[in-house]
Amino acid sequence: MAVNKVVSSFDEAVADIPDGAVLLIGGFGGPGECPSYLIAAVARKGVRDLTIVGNTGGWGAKRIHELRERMASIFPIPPDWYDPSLLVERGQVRRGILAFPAAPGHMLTPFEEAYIRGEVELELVPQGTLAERIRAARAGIPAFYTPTGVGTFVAEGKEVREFDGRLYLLERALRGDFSLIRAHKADRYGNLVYRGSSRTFNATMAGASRVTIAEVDEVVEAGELDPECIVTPGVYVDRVVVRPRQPRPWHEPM
Amino acid sequence: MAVNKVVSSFDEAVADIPDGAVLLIGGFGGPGECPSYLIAAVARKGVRDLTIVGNTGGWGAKRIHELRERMASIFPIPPDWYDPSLLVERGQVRRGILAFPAAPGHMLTPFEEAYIRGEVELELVPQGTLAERIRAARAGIPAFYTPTGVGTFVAEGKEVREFDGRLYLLERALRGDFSLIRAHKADRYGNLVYRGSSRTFNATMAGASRVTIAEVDEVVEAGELDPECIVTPGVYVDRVVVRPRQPRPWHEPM
Amino acid sequence: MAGERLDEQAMALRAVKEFRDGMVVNLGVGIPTLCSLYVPPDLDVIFHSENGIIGFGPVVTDPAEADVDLVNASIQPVKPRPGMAIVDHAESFAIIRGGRIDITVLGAVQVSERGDLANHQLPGKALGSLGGGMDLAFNAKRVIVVMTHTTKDGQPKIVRELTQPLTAPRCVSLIITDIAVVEVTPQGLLLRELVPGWTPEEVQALTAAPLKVAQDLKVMELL
Amino acid sequence: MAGERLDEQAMALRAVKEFRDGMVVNLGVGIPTLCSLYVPPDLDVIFHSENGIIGFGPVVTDPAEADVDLVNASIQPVKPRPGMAIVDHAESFAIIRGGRIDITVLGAVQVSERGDLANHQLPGKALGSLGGGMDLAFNAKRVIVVMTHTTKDGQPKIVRELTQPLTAPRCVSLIITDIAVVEVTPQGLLLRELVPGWTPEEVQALTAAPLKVAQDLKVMELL
Repeated sequence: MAVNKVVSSFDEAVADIPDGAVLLIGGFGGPGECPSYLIAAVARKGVRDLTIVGNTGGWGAKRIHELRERMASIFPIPPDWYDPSLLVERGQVRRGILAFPAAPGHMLTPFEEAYIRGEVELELVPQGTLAERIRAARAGIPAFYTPTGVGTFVAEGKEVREFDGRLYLLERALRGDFSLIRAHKADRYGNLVYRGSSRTFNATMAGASRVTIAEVDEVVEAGELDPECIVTPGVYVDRVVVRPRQPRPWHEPM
Repeated sequence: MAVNKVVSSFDEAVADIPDGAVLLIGGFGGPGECPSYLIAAVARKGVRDLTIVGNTGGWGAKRIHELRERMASIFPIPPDWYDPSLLVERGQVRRGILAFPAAPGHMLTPFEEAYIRGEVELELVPQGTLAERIRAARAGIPAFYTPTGVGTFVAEGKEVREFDGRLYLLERALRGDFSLIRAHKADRYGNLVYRGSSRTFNATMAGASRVTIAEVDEVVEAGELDPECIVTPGVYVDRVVVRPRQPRPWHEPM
Repeated sequence: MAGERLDEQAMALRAVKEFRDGMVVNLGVGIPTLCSLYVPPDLDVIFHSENGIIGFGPVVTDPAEADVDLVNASIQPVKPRPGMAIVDHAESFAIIRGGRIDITVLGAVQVSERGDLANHQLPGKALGSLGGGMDLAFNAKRVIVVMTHTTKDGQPKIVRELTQPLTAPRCVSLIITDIAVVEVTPQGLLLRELVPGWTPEEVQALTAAPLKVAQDLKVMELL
Repeated sequence: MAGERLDEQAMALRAVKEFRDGMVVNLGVGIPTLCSLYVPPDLDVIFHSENGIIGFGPVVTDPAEADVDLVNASIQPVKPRPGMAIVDHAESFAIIRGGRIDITVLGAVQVSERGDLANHQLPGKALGSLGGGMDLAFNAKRVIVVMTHTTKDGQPKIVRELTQPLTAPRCVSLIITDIAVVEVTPQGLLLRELVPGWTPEEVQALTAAPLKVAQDLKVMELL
């Protein structure tokens, strides 16, 4: 029987995510890269005590709304941009493993506010180390050495080792229970292509969890994606779900 | 001034390879993947005491000729397939770091013959560990752990360490002085695309040496390669050189 | 007098019976590569080869279809297939090491009763070739060995302890030979299937480790 | 009375003067991102951004050209450029860690006289954001800091010892501020350029570490 990884709804796609799950959430922080509908489905499901892994913990509904208004004339921001802050604001997150939890400047993200209130824990990770730890999980590498962070707070509690006269830190693979990612096109085997800068952590996280779920703009026939240009081979992807043609705006993510 | 990494001849491309250099040589072992003209140029240059790193040490002129005759009707083998055995047969190689040095079956490759004569040393490496060690060099990772080889001869002299109940070996990055690789198309920035199964170790080795030299079928204008489909970004490539339109057959590689 | 021995094609056919829809399967050099020819058209198996081709079709039999830039890990030209993807060598082994291979079918020089595998060095040769076999044997979810039951001079290849260099310890789960199918279990070797014409005693006589006979011992079916 | 201070655009312009043909340059968040606007058309610089876009063009100023899927690491829309390539995040940092970045231009909270960098946590905030800055500071061939010479309340940002959390030790080689250009040398800080109207004494007064004055001290040129 033909393989078909496409599932029919976001709710179905996230149905087996339990309380306490470790979620690798794709994107970088911009409006075009987020697995928005998967995040909304996790919010809808109401699971708690989540660990979120990714670049940011999200900007927050208020800030996103503000950005959308302010940028409207120079950079149209899609109305269906939901980011991990949706989960933080609803109290579903217990821990973040993040590179960019704090907003630049003096406003606060929902993650910062929750941290100050003592509601979330943070492991602050250099972005390159975060990406490599996730890639290591995909690649079956349990641990590796990196120069980044030697002599700083990042090194606390970690093995430091010298190779060829330079010092390196031992870093562990970061495997998720579920990777929630966003891609442009998929086929029924789960092969994925991305679009421009939305590739980022989405492609890195594909295959780095027990289950990888891809939110895509479109599913095409097997064979339509050029084998030379497929970025994520389907072996890394477990489920594919298609975004709605008509965006659902932020005030009704449910 | 516009960046242009294209050099005009294979001899120029390899001009600064010295005796004793560590060469990462792309390809897997098939007739379509080898940086044949770069290898021929290194043979022509006559440098010695080379360390060659790659999947095979080559099949040998005799065996290749035999294959070409035997396969002619079912699998046309290009007349300009020169592989690392060209360097082995000329006594230019002192050491191999290889996954597949020995021919399957009872014939012998030139590398096996040289090994038996005591002329070359061998570090026999599992293919996945070889690929990952090369990738680590490109990625600035000095060492990593892998499960492959624990309890076998591959583990001799290596640190064994347990992570989450499984044993792993510490493996070191394998950085070359020069990567000699084959690609399909390039632009003046050194961006590369490959063709089918010729991607293999060629793309892995790009950027894993101090200098990366790519032998390509064609140079196209900057912008002609789809940014989404570029496999090796030009930042990893130092020199590009174009293969001749008319193949030069094996008996005159000079 | 024992039955006939299977030829290579028949052994490959038997191995294919282990494949299921959606499985990611890697075929080793030699007999295992033949498997790609015998997958039924309605079975959706994703073949992975070490050189980075994922989801390719069968080995090309018509020379007009051969492409020097689309070969499997045995360097045989293969057909493209809808849904095929290409990755580089590091990513190809990320897939292997990451545990994405459901079945690997490998040849072997010897297999021990614990499932230890020797397959990288031919007896009498100075050098071996690991290729991708060691990574596959250590990391695939299931390792199936396809080999002749005995060497050319009649020595058993299933043994108590390996006498040939170890490629990977305790990794083989099923051994398909030209006379039998043997499962490696925590309790030792279990004779599961016989090639028509062979008896358990005849198979045991060619096996240098004790075989238990499965309660539901079957005659091997290929179709 | 000291001269005027440079605005952000002028500081970015000065930083661009360090770029050479073929250099791979990464621009941090804030003032550094402005650099992409000031690269002369005949200078062939390859901009790398953490999110995996290599060889992009300047920040978009015409909203009609903005693409939500082509943004730099400051999440500003940028123009495509012939020769651009896209990689994923792990490969983007393989490029950084592998030592391929010729220059990174970063903002800073503080820089010490040894080139120690503090730039990931704003004073008074409970949390910092490392982003890609730590990887860049540890691994780029050359780290150039662009920042105001003093904090908003007039405190020096160039200091003997950091009082803010360390992002990377001994990494900064050049500091471009709104009043001067200071090089970090093994012998300490070297005042290389002055913004018109400023004297070495005035710059020293706003710097909490001793400055040597370069023998060829210059007035900063921006064009």
